[in-house]
Amino acid sequence: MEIVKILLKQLLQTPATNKFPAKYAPKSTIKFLDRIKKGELKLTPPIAVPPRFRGKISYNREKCTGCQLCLKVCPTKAIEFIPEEKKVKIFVARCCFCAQCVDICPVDALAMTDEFMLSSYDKYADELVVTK
Amino acid sequence: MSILGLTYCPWSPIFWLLASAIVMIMAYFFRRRGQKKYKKDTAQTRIFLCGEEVPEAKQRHIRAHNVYWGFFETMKEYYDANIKAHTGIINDYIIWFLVLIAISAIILFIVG
Amino acid sequence: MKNEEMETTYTIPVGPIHPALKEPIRLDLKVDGERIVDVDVVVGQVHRGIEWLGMNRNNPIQNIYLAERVCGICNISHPFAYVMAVEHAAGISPPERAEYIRAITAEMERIHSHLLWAGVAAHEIGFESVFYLVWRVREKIMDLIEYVTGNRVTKAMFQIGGVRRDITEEQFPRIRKTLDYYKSIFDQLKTVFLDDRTIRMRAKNVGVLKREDALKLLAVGPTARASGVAKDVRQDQAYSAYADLDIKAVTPDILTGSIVGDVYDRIIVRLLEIKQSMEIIERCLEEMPPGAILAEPKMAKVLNTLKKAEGEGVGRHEAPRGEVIHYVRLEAGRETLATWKIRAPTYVNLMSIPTILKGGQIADVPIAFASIDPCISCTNRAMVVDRKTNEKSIMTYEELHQLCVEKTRRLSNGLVK
Amino acid sequence: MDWSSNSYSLTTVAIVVGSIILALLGAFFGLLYRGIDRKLAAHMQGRIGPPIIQPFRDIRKLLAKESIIPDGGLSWLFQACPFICLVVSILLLTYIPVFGQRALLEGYGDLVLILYLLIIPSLALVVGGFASSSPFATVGAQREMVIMMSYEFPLAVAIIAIAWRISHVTDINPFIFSTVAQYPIWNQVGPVGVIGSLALLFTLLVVTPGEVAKVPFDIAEAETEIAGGLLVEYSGRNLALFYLADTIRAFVMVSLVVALFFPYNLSPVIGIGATAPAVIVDSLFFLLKVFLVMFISVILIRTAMARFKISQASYIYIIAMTLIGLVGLILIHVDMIV
Amino acid sequence: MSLNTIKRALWAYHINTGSCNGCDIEILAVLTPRYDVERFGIRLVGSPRHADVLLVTGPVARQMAPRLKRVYEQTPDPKVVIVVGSCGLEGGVFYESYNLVGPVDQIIPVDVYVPGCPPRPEAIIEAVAKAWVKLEQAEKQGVT
Repeated sequence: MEIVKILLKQLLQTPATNKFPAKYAPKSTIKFLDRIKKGELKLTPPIAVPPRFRGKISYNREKCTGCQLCLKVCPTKAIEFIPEEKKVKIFVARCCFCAQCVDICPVDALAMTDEFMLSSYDKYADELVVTK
Repeated sequence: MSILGLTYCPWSPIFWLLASAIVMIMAYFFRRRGQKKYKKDTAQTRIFLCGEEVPEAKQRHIRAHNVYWGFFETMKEYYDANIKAHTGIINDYIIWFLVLIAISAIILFIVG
Repeated sequence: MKNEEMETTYTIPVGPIHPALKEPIRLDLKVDGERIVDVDVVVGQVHRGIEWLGMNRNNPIQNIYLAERVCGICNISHPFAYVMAVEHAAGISPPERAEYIRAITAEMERIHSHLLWAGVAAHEIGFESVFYLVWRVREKIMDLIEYVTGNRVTKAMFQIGGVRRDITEEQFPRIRKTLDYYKSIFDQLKTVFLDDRTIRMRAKNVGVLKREDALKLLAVGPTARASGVAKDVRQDQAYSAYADLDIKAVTPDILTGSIVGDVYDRIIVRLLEIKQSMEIIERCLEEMPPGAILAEPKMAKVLNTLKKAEGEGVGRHEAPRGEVIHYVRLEAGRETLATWKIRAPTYVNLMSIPTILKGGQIADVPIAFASIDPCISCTNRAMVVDRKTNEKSIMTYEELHQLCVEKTRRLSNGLVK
Repeated sequence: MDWSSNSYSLTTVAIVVGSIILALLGAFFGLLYRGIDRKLAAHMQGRIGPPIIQPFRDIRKLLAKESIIPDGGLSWLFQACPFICLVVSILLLTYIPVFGQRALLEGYGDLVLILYLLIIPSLALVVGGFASSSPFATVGAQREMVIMMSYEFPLAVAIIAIAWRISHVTDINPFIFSTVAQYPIWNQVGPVGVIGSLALLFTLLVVTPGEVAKVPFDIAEAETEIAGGLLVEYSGRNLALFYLADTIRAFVMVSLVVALFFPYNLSPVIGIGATAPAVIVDSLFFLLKVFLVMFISVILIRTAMARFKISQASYIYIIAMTLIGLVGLILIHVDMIV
Repeated sequence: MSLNTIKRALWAYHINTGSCNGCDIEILAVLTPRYDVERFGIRLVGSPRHADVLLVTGPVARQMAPRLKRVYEQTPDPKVVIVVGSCGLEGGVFYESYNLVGPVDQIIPVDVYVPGCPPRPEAIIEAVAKAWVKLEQAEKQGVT
């Protein structure tokens, strides 16, 4: 039986698990996060993202000319136009991370960052609404 | 007295009961530590049926016929052979009877 | 006593929310003991109105991403067929390099999808170790997909008139390295799946779909090929880069010499297809021509052309699950599509489910059902809702047929105009 | 540890104290071994796996959850079943020698009683399943019932074969563990008998995963088929009782294998005479034996196999395992003649 | 009753309410060796009666809404609901479709949202950590 061989071999090897964020659940997550903030502990980083990764969108407000092309191609209507300022506002909660708006933007005001850990208690939280 | 006798006995109900009582009390205390509340008479108590509406009790009743299915399935060949052997013709039974008697006679003869 | 009460069978629903199914669908099983007497497939729980959205709300570019999310696992296949249909309708021809990149991503998806399937199948028969093993192996291709396309699952590679991202020379070594890894591990996977006694016990002679049935029920993809129907869009009507590659449909008799059409054969077909896909990727890498990746890099321009375009187009692609067809009609002056019709592989494969399950045991349901690699989210696009009363109704065959005839007439009239 | 003193009250006190200690130890080691089981299985699958104390956390969590009693079921029966299951599982421990000592109720119950008692937890599961009135639970319950009927015979064959062989060596009742321990099966038989005993051991090792409902015999709880099977409606403390009973049952079953086939103690071999160190050494040795048996019959089997179908599992027990058991019995007999 | 006891033994039940499958496979991926959430005591269970966490994916198609609600009610308290994927948050690409009644938080209360289409497995792990924090805070405030 091939599988038994594999199992016994794996028993002796180190597991393939990436220990993100820590090996086991911490006793108190709040304290754990505090200690990380203070620099006493180090997080095991997640698997590194590749160079062309499409994470949370970033928006350069200065560059934006308000041409509204991104609104036209966004498949999720995640981008809202603010007519008074001729700028846009992006709701990450709705974004489908296709980066079509990045492709079409004539002035490169939009870009995709590496940030992908976005979970929150509120889907309209400040960090999930990109305005600048 | 013989039950309580400390010589060997296959099963001593007294001590069995004693041990059960102790274990039961312990299990009871363990159980009592648990949360006993739940929302009675709400949607919560309806049985889980893949999220579907629960049909009436009568409709989801499973007849006893189905209970030993796995057993029947395994022993199917055995049962089939048995059913085949039971033809209902009296001559067949008599032949079975005679053959068996003959076999036992031979065995008895050899052993004896 | 009434006859009804004497019935020995009972019904158990499997789904829509059931751990055996990762997606909502309901199978009403009529069971005697554990022997399945009858199966009724109830679909419609995942209906999201994708075609309606495509025809009423989205422009063709937005539709690419909608098509991608018809199904998260075949999210290359649907855009592939969709962009081919649109290109066909609007008369755009993508550059040759783009065709090769399309083929490479499609084959990468096939590897990932088949590995995913193998793991899920092992999970369904309670073989956790194999599930973990296969999914551990699968992470490599996921990494590669992320490396090439920028996301693990939804790839967003396709664009009308080409692809959005190039596969450059410096990416080749990494792709080759991953392929070499799979080559080195392939024999082990094969032994684990095909020689394991318990897997054989659970897969052999389970969920049999005979060749005649497969033909009759119009099965597609690995389900059909495992039954000995050697059909594969890449072979029969080669498209895109596949036309240069001369692909042969994989049937289980290559390995075993005989065709049963059971779950085991479907495992064989999928395993062999993983190998085939690796070879295709390698050949694509070798023969990839230089040049642009988009027929028209300015998206705003593309949108304008499509707005003006008139015509209809069909795109067919061999998805990991079978043939997917997209039909598209464009009308001049209309920003959205005039007609969009998707035929996903599971839609036809579901027809064979009753045949596959009947006569089996309850225990066979998860593995036999999974063996057609169902993708329910691909399937659900039609439900009748009476808007006024909000009542759902199931239509009879005659009514549906009548409606179809009317719709075809309406469509063809539209075309004539 | 001499129970044959002539004071009943002393015996009673010993039993009271003994059962309390055994219950606590049984629960502790049952959960500990489940933790080890999960950890090792995870490592074999290339993962880190949960910490070894995870089962304790699971139990604590389950106690904090609501215990829902579903509509349509018999409420008292539904709640009584997990309770009975746990009680009998612990009770079994009092009849089986654990930690290298004699059984607590040694002399007040024999192997046949254990055969009977072993049925009760499974029966409680079956009845609990039927009482939940869910079709999934009913399917699970009938599966459990068939499995139970199937493994009972090979189990009985294995146990009786050993007792029967020992009865030829001595006049003392062979169904008592102390006799089994006094005349370990391996010491009594020649080469043919060793093969026979191995067959019996194999039978018991295969019966163990069935008894403790582990893959490939976890058909009654099959998650992907019938959504947790007979446990589908259980939650909160009722589930916690079943969970605990399950871990103890695994410990009991493995202890039974150890008691029947490996009743050796380490202390006489290395010559420790004093009571306290001997108890410690023997206990540790016992735990090691339990670990080894559990590794083979539970952990390895459960990670290296797919779940069987009910007809296949039933076939393996009724036909294959019974045959192997009977072959073992015959070989032991042949060994005596030779 | 302590919410803290629940924290490190979360049993999850997965509900698909019409998602495209992308999030579902990432949820499964979270269980596999590379990410292995069982080290946090999380495992996938077969019945909502055993569950502490409901992992909900998908934009809630019309037919699934009552079923989602039913399963939510059948899950014993205390429980946590994590919505995985953009379409469960806001409808994603399916927004404004005639057959959707979602997003999820209009049907059942939601504790943690995970944006992403689909989110990477690490993002789902992070969401679990957020759920721990929420449980701990609730414990501190004495909420049951």
